[in-house]
Amino acid sequence: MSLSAELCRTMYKDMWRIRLFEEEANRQTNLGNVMGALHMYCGEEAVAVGVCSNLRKDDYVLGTHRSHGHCLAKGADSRQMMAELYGKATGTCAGKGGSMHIADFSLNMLGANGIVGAGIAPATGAALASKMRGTDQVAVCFFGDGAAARGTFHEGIGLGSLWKLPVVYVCENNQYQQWVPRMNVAVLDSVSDMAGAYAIPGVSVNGQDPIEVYEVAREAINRARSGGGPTLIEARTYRFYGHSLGDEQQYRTPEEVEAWRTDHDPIKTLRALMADRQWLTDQEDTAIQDEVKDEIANAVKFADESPFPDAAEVTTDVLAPAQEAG
Amino acid sequence: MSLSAELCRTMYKDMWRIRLFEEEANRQTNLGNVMGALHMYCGEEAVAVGVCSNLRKDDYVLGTHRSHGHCLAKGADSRQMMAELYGKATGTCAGKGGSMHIADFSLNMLGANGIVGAGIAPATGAALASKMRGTDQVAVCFFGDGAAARGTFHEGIGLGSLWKLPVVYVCENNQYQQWVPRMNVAVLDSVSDMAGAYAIPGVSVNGQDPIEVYEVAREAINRARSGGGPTLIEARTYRFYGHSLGDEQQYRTPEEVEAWRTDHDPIKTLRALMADRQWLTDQEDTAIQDEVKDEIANAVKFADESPFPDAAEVTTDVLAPAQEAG
Amino acid sequence: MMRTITFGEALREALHEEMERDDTVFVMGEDVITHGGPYKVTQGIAERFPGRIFETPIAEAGIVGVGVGAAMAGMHPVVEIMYLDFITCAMDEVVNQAAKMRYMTGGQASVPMVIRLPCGAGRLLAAQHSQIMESWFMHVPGVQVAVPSTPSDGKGLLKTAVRSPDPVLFFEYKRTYTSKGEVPEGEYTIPFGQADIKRDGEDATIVAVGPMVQKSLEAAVLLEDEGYDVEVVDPRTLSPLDTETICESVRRTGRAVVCGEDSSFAGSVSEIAAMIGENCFGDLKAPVVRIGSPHVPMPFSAALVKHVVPEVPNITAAVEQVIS
Amino acid sequence: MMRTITFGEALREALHEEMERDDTVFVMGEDVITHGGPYKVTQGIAERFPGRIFETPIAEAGIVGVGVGAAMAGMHPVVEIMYLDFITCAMDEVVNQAAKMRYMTGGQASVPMVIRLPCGAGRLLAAQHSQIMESWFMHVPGVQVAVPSTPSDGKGLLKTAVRSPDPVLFFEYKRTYTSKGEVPEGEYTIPFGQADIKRDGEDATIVAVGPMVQKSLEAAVLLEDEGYDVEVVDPRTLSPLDTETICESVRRTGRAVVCGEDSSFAGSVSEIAAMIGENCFGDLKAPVVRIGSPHVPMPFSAALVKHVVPEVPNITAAVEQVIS
Ligand SMILES: Cc1ncc(C[n+]2csc(CCOP(=O)(O)OP(=O)(O)O)c2C)c(N)n1
Ligand SMILES: Cc1ncc(C[n+]2csc(CCOP(=O)(O)OP(=O)(O)O)c2C)c(N)n1
Ligand SMILES: [Mg+2]
Ligand SMILES: [Mg+2]
Repeated sequence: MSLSAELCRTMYKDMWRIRLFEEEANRQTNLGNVMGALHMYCGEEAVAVGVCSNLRKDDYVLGTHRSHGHCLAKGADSRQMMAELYGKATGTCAGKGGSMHIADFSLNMLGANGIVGAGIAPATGAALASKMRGTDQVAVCFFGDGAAARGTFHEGIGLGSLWKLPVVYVCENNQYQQWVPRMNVAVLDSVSDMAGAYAIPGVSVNGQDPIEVYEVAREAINRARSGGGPTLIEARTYRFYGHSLGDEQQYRTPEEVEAWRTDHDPIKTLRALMADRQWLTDQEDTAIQDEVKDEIANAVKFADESPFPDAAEVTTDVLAPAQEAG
Repeated sequence: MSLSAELCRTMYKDMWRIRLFEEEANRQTNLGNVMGALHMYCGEEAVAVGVCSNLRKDDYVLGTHRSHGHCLAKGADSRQMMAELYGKATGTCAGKGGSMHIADFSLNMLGANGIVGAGIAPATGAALASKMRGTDQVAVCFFGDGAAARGTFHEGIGLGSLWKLPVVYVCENNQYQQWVPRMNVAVLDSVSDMAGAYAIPGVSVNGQDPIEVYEVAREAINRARSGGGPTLIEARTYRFYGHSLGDEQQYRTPEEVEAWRTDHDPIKTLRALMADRQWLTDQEDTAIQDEVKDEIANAVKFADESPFPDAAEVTTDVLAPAQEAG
Repeated sequence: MMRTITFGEALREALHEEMERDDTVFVMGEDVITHGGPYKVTQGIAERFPGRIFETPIAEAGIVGVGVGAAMAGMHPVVEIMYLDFITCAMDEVVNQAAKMRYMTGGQASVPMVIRLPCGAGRLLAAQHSQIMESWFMHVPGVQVAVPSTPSDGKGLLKTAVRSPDPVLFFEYKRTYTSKGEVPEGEYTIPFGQADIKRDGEDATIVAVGPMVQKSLEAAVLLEDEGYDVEVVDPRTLSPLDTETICESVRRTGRAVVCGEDSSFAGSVSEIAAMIGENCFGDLKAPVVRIGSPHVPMPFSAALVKHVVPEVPNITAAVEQVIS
Repeated sequence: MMRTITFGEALREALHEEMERDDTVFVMGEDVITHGGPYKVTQGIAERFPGRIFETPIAEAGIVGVGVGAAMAGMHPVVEIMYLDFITCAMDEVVNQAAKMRYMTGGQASVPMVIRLPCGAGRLLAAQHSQIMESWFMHVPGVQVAVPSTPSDGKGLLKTAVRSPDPVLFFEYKRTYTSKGEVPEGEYTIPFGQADIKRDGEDATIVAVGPMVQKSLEAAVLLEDEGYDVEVVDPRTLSPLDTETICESVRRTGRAVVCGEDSSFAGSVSEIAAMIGENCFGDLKAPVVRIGSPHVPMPFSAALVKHVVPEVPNITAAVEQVIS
């Protein structure tokens, strides 16, 4: 799919879905309805949306602790997701996973992950499955800049490169690792500069521009699908909120955050481009936002009205139900 | 210390010490006196000797499963080492460690290691200790080409680089990883090409030439000692024996081994250089070899005559003896 | 008469049969092609099933992680970790990923992966190449722990493991590879969670794990001479654990010795002993005694090792203790 | 009256005192400077001891490995693993390196490293951020396992841990950080392997681990109303384990309940229960009962979590069971 009004509108809407879903989840956290840690993706929407707009439904996605965006961009149902954040029985994971473990296997979204860097090798494994079956599915793994220091980055990408698997490694370099500025604990500014150690292409992209992300990802995904092996993409991005809710953010100034919100909001960027090309009237814009607002209101209603899981669910799903031999 | 007849003689002798120690250990394995796995270093002597000739006694060395050479080059006593291989109470590790765990803390040889890649972070830690104390000790970590795939390589070197520690990472690329040719399971031929991912200097050197190794190591060790941070050295080398004793070596031809023994024996290389510069007469050569033979005969005698550890030793050295509180 | 093959051969046969049966089954590990792994269990697979065996670099976390992903995507990886000790390099992948994926996703994920773990004392490989650690994995909900003690159990349990929709840690005691026994040809499986009474007896129950089964049978013969008729129960899987069969036996005999090769402190035998104490209290005529290694790393010297690995006399002594 | 501070503050004080006392002590971990770690235990160290605290990238294996090397080279690292769950990324470093180094080198190596492990249920962080796993490390010879239950034990045990010549896994239950208690100012240490009788009683012994100590004390008060006088024993370190104090108590009361927050299957309570069964058989008037979580990953939903973490009623019920 090359760049078109339709594609842009879809991407634009998906970014809004992520933005409003999370802002609502944030509000519901303050109301005490959503519990646990909430890692806000707001600000980084262009990465998930730009990448996932290139994916087929049967392509695989693996995420991180900050994966609401990855899930929604892959097509996950915001009602089930919100219910999951509420810990309700109707959640994507029946209330057992929560924000850090949202998954939707019907979309081959194989899960967010609470362990930094833990999705890289499994994404490589999903790509191996695709290659063995000859189905030309691609696996995409999202991970933070913090994950690039972990051994799993090295071992996972090493195996993906060795076997030339259809996998794309997408590092969301938002310049912070929990409460530490990345450059306090890293030597290379750009994570894509590590690609050479694995003899795969590495490319850095402006993660605040959905079109740039889309195009870079398209090339990498096409290469992967056609047997050309993995790519390491670094998307330079920024999170508008703290690491998780409650973060006092002493490690950065409000001015810095404000500047990013003003000048590098991916939603604004795409709106400007679309307006420029006359692909989005004000009316259309309002209509899209209204649709999304409805969707999110619906999600909250669904979550609100859903039941909590039954106590008996504590012991289900540990192993498959009919654990039978032969 | 710059290149001199004396230095060359010491290196020459040390290489012979390693060669004859191991050939004897091999023999004693066949006789049933040495037990367990014996990973022969023969063929790679120039690496240990070339590097360690630059080290002070208080510099740290950490090794691998193939570390007889590292220990002897750092100055370990061949008698105690042979006794260790016999499992005797007088061994470097009182018979508790064996070939894969030889250590001599009086020389700051902090141990061979049975886990591939497991010495890299600890060497980095020893370097951190040196830096914190301001003692300008350098830590050297030897590891095989196989270790370069492990996460510990990535995490360990990453930390050494981040904190600019006085550590030198020496990869002995002998082109095999147990029973697999390296290039069956790796994408980069040269391990030193990975240095860029850590923003440290990487250099590849002919590991069969003790002088080349010596000079490359000298530069790296000097840089480390003077605050310039780590270096990744790859020494291209070859093992003359199988992975461990009993290896049938179906993965390579006898001709390949023979060619390396004939054309790339580091002992021959150094002898030729010394002969060329008239630094070694035939008589001197014979004298050195005789001295070493005596040393090894002595080591065997010592090991033979030493007692086995007492049954009570099973439970000592698990924790320090007087585990007392405050 | 049934043919007799080694434990290693039985495992190899199971793998071949399962790969024949289901083409999503594949093998991954270090040196699994060039050498068939250190114990040659994967020998012949590269020739017979090309493209379904992957020889890896030394990257245990990567290997197990790739296994998790492939399994979630519908394949059935059989991963070989060269020695159990190296699974320490992949514990997040086993414990936080493979084990918990089904639960965390509310039942969506299935991780049908077998991790083969050569373990225990071998030919004097010392502290980093001799561990067992069954109890670690028993303690992890979401994984299963199989510990075959004979060639026929090896084959049947491995086939069940490969077919399981959930991860299995498959313990292969190194010293068992060359042991021989009768093994049926062709198809059979052994259900998980079903202990096997390897010998009937009335006077005491020995619950024996892995290689201690054989040693317990030997001890039982010696104890016969003293007039003791001892039952030997082999749990075969430690998780799930067949508490019923164990308890039924102990209630009958009133006396129990639990033996494992691993250190007993917080070891697999501790769970079994505690469980027996909890469930059979009224029937116990003596304390439940545990047999295992002392709580020390494995030493190198043969002179020390012989005092570490539990042997037949340790078992006979324990049985005498609980009976007298 | 003695001042009252929180568990977290007590640990912080211990760290400051130890760093003051010995300049080879240093701190390493993720976010330990900018935030003082997730529970602010390392707050103030960067200011007071500059150059002796290292904030790391996310690289647990590297961090613990660096700690091993620094310790072998004579330093005393105190490593913070942000959540216990992430120690799975550094198990080789703990188990094959730190733990075995002294033994493998025949006593040459000393690895005086403390690994601090925030653990257990917190604010609904689900399966990968709520684990405990004490029994894993009990099962590893060469490491020590400390589990303080009160602020004053926290301070005294942490000071002992820092001075130990051998590695210590220091378990800090997250929900304990804000609990308050009287803590002596200045110097004192608590020896490892010395259980503390937190409450005397005659009718039954509760052996309680970590946060279960407080819950057991609450249970004991409730049980008073039923006329039961219950003793509460806090082992304080699980390895070494003070079997004497535990057994002395159980022999006296004849009844034992062993409680931990972790899953009891192959958990720390299993070792303690098996040990009691082995040593106190003749004095036991009822089976030793274990209390712990069910054998499941930690779910996310509060509606489920409340059925997982053991609470006071579970303890009172168990005590009633062993007494009646
Ligand atoms: C192995 C591991 N170590 C530490 C953590 C705790 N932790 C959670 S998120 C995070 C920071 C991650 O930074 P980055 O990868 O850049 O992702 P971001 O949060 O910036 O999206 C840390 C340290 C973890 N979850 N897993
Ligand atoms: C983590 C780990 N995985 C696997 C092994 C088994 N093993 C021991 S040596 C070896 C090959 C090592 O190759 P390399 O690092 O190149 O060293 P070399 O033997 O060639 O000197 C392997 C796979 C191990 N000891 N540790
Ligand atoms: Mg980040
Ligand atoms: Mg090699």
